[in-house]
Amino acid sequence: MAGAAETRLVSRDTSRANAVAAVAVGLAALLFVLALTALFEVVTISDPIGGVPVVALLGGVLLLLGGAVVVFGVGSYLGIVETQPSESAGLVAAAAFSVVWVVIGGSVAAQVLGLGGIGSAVAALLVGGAAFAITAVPREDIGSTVPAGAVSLLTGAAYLTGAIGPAWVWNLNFEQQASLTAEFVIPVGTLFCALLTGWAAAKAYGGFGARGRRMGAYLLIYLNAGSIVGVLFLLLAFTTFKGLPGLFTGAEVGPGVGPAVFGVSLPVSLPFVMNGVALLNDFQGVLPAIAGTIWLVIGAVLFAVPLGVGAAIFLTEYAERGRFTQVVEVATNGLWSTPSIVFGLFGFAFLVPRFGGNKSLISGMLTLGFMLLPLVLITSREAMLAVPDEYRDASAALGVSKWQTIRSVVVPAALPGVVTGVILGVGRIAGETAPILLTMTGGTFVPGGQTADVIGGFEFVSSPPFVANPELLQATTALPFQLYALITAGVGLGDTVSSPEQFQWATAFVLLLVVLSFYAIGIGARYYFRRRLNYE
Amino acid sequence: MSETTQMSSETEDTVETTTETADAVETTTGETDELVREEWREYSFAGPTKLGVEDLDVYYGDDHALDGVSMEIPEKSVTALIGPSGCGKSTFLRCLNRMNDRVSSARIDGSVTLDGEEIYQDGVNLVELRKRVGMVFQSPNPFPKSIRENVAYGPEKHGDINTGLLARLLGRSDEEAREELVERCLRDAALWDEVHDRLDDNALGLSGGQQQRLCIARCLSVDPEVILMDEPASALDPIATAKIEDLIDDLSQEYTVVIVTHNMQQAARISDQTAVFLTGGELVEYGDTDQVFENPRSERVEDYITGKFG
Amino acid sequence: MSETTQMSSETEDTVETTTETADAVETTTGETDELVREEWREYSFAGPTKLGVEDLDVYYGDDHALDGVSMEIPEKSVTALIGPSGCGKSTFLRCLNRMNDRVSSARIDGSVTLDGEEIYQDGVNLVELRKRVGMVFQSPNPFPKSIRENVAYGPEKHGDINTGLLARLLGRSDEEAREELVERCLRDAALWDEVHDRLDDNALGLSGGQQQRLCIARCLSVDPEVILMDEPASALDPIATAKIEDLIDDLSQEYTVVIVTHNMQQAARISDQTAVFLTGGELVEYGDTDQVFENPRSERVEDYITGKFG
Amino acid sequence: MIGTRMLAARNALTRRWRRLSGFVSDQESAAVATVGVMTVALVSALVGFLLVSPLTVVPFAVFIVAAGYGWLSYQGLTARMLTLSMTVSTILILLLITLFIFVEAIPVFVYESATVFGVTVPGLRMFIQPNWDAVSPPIRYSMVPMIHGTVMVTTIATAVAAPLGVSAALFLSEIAPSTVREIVKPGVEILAGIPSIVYGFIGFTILGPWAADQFRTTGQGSYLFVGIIVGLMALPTVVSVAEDALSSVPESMKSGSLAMGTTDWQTMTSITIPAAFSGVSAAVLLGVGRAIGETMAATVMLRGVPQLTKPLYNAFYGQATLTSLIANNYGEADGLQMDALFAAGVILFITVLVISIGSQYIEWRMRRKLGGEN
Amino acid sequence: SSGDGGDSSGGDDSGGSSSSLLTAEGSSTVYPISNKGSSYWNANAPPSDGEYWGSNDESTVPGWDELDTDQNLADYFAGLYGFEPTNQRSDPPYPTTVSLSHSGTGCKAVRDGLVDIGNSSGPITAELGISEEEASEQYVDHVVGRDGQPVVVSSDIYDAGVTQLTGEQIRAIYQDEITNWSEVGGPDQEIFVIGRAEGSGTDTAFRLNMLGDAEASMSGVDSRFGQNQQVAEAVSNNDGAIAYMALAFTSDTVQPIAIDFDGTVYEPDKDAENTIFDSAYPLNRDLHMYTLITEDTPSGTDMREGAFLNMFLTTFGQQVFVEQNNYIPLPTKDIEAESGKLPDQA
Ligand SMILES: Nc1ncnc2c1ncn2[C@@H]1O[C@H](COP(=O)(O)OP(=O)(O)OP(=O)(O)O)[C@@H](O)[C@H]1O
Ligand SMILES: Nc1ncnc2c1ncn2[C@@H]1O[C@H](COP(=O)(O)OP(=O)(O)OP(=O)(O)O)[C@@H](O)[C@H]1O
Ligand SMILES: [Mg+2]
Ligand SMILES: [Mg+2]
Ligand SMILES: O=P([O-])([O-])[O-]
Repeated sequence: MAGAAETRLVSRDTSRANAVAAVAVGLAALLFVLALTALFEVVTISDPIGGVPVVALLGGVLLLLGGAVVVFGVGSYLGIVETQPSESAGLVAAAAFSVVWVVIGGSVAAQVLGLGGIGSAVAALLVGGAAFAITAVPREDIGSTVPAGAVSLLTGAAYLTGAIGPAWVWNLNFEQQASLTAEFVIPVGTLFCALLTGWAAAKAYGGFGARGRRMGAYLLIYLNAGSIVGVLFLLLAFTTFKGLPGLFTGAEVGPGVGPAVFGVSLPVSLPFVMNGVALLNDFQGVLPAIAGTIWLVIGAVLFAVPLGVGAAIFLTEYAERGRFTQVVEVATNGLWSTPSIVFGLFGFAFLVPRFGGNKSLISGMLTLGFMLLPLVLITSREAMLAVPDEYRDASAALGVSKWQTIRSVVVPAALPGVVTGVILGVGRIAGETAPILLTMTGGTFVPGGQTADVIGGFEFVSSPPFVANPELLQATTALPFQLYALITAGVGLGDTVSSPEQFQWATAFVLLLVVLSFYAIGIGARYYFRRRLNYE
Repeated sequence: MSETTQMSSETEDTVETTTETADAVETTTGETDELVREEWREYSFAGPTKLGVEDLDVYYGDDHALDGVSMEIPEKSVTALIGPSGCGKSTFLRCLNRMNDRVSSARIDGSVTLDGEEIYQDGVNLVELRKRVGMVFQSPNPFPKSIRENVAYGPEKHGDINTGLLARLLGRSDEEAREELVERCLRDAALWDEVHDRLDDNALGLSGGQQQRLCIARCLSVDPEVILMDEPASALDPIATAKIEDLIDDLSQEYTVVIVTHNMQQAARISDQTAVFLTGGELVEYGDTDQVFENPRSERVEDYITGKFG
Repeated sequence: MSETTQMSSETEDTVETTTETADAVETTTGETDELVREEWREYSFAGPTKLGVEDLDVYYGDDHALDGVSMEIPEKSVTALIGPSGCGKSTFLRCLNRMNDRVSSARIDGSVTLDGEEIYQDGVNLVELRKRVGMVFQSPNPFPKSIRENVAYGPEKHGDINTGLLARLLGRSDEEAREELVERCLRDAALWDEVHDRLDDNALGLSGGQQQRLCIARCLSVDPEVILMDEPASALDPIATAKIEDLIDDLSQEYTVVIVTHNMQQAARISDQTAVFLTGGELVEYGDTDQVFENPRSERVEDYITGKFG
Repeated sequence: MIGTRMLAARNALTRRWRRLSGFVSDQESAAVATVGVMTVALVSALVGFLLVSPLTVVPFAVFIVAAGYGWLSYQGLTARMLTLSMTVSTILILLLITLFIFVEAIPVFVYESATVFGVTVPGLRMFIQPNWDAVSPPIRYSMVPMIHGTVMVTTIATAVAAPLGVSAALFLSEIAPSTVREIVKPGVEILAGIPSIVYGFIGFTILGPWAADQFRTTGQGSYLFVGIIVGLMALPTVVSVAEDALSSVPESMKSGSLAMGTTDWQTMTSITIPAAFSGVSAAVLLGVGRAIGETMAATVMLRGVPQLTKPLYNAFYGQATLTSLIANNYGEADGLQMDALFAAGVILFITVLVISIGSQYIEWRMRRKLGGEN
Repeated sequence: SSGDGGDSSGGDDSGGSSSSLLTAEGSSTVYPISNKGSSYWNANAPPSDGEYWGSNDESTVPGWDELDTDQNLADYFAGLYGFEPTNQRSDPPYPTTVSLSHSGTGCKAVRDGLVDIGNSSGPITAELGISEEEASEQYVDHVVGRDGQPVVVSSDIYDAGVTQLTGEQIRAIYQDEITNWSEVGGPDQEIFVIGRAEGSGTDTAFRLNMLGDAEASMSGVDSRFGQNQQVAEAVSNNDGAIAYMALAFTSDTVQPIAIDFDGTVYEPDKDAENTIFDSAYPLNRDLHMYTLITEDTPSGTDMREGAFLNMFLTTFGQQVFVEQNNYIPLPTKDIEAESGKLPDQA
């Protein structure tokens, strides 16, 4: 055992060395953020911060960090710092470092030394092998700090000496030309070094060994989770920020300013969601698209939910578990992962000819219904399987028939699961573009007067099929398609839209809002049901 | 009912299969036990037989869970089934109202009669059977509905009581009948005083003991003749247990009660006769409770009762 | 360690809170019990104390699962914890190696010392603690790996033995040391003879009793000082149970064993001292096993032991 | 051997039949009649719909009426019949989808036949020669560029989604304190909800030009960034399925390890992840499936010219994927070209189906293994 | 003419006075014209509306003297073909809608009877691959304006001095023979060659007029986009880009260049001697709105279509819908010929 020192049950004092490691972790985090801002051009790498060029600043910090990490590792090796390192940093670390160094070695050989293909390959392998050995053979304190610190030192030196400066470009000499530029390489290199040294420093902070590894791993995992949430937040915030001005163009609040609903004028007017696109409008909007999306969802739900829930009932309650249910299970799971564009193709080939030969709202509804169906089936089935058999037994033991049991016990108990599943599924289909592109969408910028009115559209006719609804048989638009149309064809908004860009972002924002509110309702419903069912 | 037909083919060829398998298992048992077994088979009681079991074998797949069990259960008495875990007590109990039909892997051979009528034969109306032979489960399993709905569930589904929206619209609602029924059953289950002011609360909000008594009330609501109870008190605290035990005592005035318990003291306290099952699904001893506990005929039963294993 | 800091604030103000709560609960208990309690508190034994528990309270949310428990556990002996279901035996046991830290809803007040050192304080190295205080669970939980890997798991993770690919590449593999360790632990757990020719088989393929002994061997491999066992035989058949009981007897030569069991006969057979918990998480009686079973000071304990409830 | 098997099959069949007839004879004859009418009406309605008959509505109305009558009179039986027909419909839809896209793709398979060793293999040329040209003769519908594009995008997306997704799943199921989990988990789900066209919009208007500038490429549109975005979209799938797998590892195994004095990280790497390995790989597979099927982001961001990038690993250029080909060309495509789009659909469908079945198989094996069976 | 698209409910659309929705679909080049027309139509502005219809002191509608009516806009034009006026703003005698895709789709849609009017910026013969005779037997070709199809470059290239190319150079660029701007006197930079979707009229016309054959190969294209708008966006967002498109989509960041065809330099300037706005410009093309000849409408154009199409053939229509979109209005004699294809006015 490497950590020969007897481990004490309680160790309360934090040493100064520990503090150094903690500071290194903090520094790495700072560097990480700085690199991100540079990557997204919030700060420009050639501009100075407080008189120091950003590249030099990054280089300096990298040197500092790399140095700190190496010094800590060596200190631990020499016994100056008290740690419990393992015998070796391990295979995974060794493999990872050798990959890193193969890339570095190869790039330097090709770029700086100008060796040819074979020469750089040999150099890369040599450097990689050395990194592997340095990581794997010595004790963990050396193995996990030196290779990481060296990367950081090397990169820092390259930035500081100007070997990689703001004007640096590496033409990759591909047939379709592409280059790596300093704008990209410097922030990304920094980011990478920050990760490596941060990891090494975290390990050092944990005193290497099992605890050190845990520290290092946790740092990366927390960072990853944080980044995912960060990306989400960024996406939402960005879309919101860009979308709000367009959404509120021409908005008014006051008694009677809004359009009349059932004879009563609304006290708010939000032209973007209350108007279509028409010449005489003061402000253009996407009302027909919103209505189209709503009708699509309603249609898909009306089609898929009864079918899916019914099939789920049959499969869980009536069918014997066996080959048949297994096949259906496999089939529905397969259907659920089928790409949406394939559903679109199917709708195009199967449904469109059956509803008058042109794209229509009902084809879109059914296509999305087909997409929703497997999800409804899967979630309903799961919810029903989750209903405890005790309920069924209890009911059966009272001499209640099977269907009565299903109706009065199983379905009510499964309802929360079904509802949640359906809402989440609806959120997904409401944002789908590909299937409706092929089956339903027509006009790009539709006037408010042509908003689909399915209920008002029903009429009876004398010839088969006796009932008709031209609204259902007409092409219409929907939010995701509207956004697609804006990307591919921003024309046609008329002269009354002062900023097409605002209009685009507002459409994206409204689409996001509609879809995410389905998700929010779904997640909320699940939360509510879970609390209600867990009788406190 | 699909379940009925499912049974038909297997019922006939019972007799042959059973004897074979029984022999095979018997080898592990001592000589004395063999004799003992003959002896208790002659256990006789005054009064009529409610349930008769003849050569009952149950298999789960290849697993032999009950091995040629025969016994007769007298009317209006408490019969306790005891034995180590996994010895087939629950399986036996669930055969008495054909709840084991619901386990698709279970195969049942042998005969069970209720008031002399075979329940394992074609054309048995399971709904009717289970109304007559009610069941209370090991862990309380009220429906996630209100207390009132739980108690009235059975009668409503059987159409004895009608309080649906339609019935109310048509003015045929039996609200009053329902209220009476709910009160009577809850009183019988010794729960009325505790819950009468919150009948509309969700039953899952009751304590474990209350839930179990609610399940008993629910079982009483369809007016059964036999009540099967599978370790009804195992999940309960001592006070709730005591209440349930008192209740069982009361119930035996009117109902035939068969109860599985893992608590020998409990069996000794509440039952009139006791059946001891041992691992392998054998019924090893059956007789008056006092006799079984104080003077068991089988050595293995004695070992079990004195805690040498189990 | 994040877990450590979580506890810190609660550790100090233990003394005040406990007394209050204890009083509140005490009212339900009779006068005699109160006196009895004082008496067993003075239970004393020869030899040094291994584990000391002072005023331990555990709450799950609002649920008070352990109520001011204090006891001292002597070194190299078997201490049995008995009591009805849900009385907090497992909770108590899991406090002794801080496995309860994993239950996020659990809140722990009070003090536990191992060889006189407080384990609920800042800076406790949980890894070290759990190495010294090993645990065997109610249902056998071998890892889905080979038997050999199961036994060698702890030492390998602690770096005492190195047999990874890298170690082998670098010629630093401790194959032999591992083989020795595996054999010794399996022998100690009385499993060697049964499995020595199939050490590379998956441990999940063993029978329940073998799995449980494997878990004991696994626990021995890190050379603990204390072994906590939570109903280690409850899932086993009589023969496997007997083997485990013998094993526990052997282990007490070298280790301090604390065992939870629901089987009173078992407790009587194998333990040196017995602690009886009753519902509500109280420790009601603690003393020499013989004394507790034959002559309990508390009436409630007597009721419990004679099976009036539980 | 075959004989006994056939005999067994026949026995099974007769048993079924006897059960069915037993079941039927147990019912009142009026009930049976109602169900019969429902069945016939439903089947005729279906046939009518398939044949594009305007009279479809008549049998459908009969079905509705019969079902209504049955519901009122024989609820249990009718419910059973209805749920059965719903199950059958679901299966039928899957069959129809398969059938239709396959049938539509046949002509192009015939057109693109190639002969190897004297054997004519339909559709082979679509996979062995790399040129797609739907306008200039010789007209060639090669799938090679699109398959290349799909592989590029999927590879990059997987490289993004798999490690990040598994690590996030680990975080959610093993590490995060419950309050953090309550925030991060819905967050990941919401990420799944962002419509792909929104990603595409941001990708096309902001990311595309930015990347073209950074990498000095000739114009915008690269597999690299489509891959990253698609990876982001596949991430939630990976996270939620992997999290399920990780948390289905029994707590007793984890406690067992912790009680030996290992750190929780050691427990994760040595116990939890190996035990959940199949589930985690199924999660990654499902993520791959999502990535393959992703359409709009690719359509909007890619260049839309079906050709191979040069060199093949040049991810700074993005030409077309199977999905974007369909979305870009369905409008003006006609005749054979349309059929070629269906052929792309067939390839997508089969690939994803195989992946889905594969992941289900893996998951099934894992459940069995954790259940103690070997 | 009209198929049953848009109103397959079985509504009576054979009579000219049906008020069902008039549908058009197709070319993104023609789209600005027809969509602007459609939005004016649907707005049905009253004569008092000096901005969109009618004449008043502040603004004068182009060609108002010819019209001089006190009816709403759509009421007036529909009235010419016998439709009842509604006298309601935003409520025309029958509504119209225009879908945006490209010419190939528009031609197919009108062929299959899915829409009333198929917009196309290329000849239907090339789009559907049919002969002239077939085309004239089945379709009526209404030309509503002209496009001097420009070739555009991104502003960095334009600013670097590439403001003129020869036809041969452009062909070479599109056929992958020239790949760097330095070869045509620009900076040393790869050319980002942008094309329109195959099947679009712009693409067909470009192959036809620039490359000499509707099926000519275009191996040099780096990126293809579905619509003109997307092309414009791509050109303004990327450096070193070249593209062909329609006049309506040029702007400061999407600069048309002069093209030298055999010594004649066509300038992107209306006032130049040789201009791309002239019909002599080789890339000049007609913008079509096709209608289908059916049994019900042997003339090919029913009253609804006639009334709508007629609007574009007035001075008002040519100026507002064609010229204001930067397209080239038809000369008077062409207008007369086109008007002759419409049904008689009531
Ligand atoms: N549904 C089932 N499928 C397969 N085997 C079963 C099933 N139910 C019970 N068994 C097996 O049958 C045997 C008897 O089980 P049973 O539940 O009747 O025992 P028990 O005496 O009630 O035990 P306990 O006291 O634990 O409830 C056991 O070996 C059990 O594993
Ligand atoms: N994780 C938990 N969350 C909430 N409550 C818990 C938890 N674990 C135990 N409890 C509660 O704490 C009390 C004591 O439980 P514990 O498991 O310690 O009892 P026990 O004596 O071991 O019972 P058994 O004999 O059934 O194992 C019980 O009321 C139980 O419901
Ligand atoms: Mg049982
Ligand atoms: Mg316990
Ligand atoms: O006019 P197009 O959109 O077909 O080029």
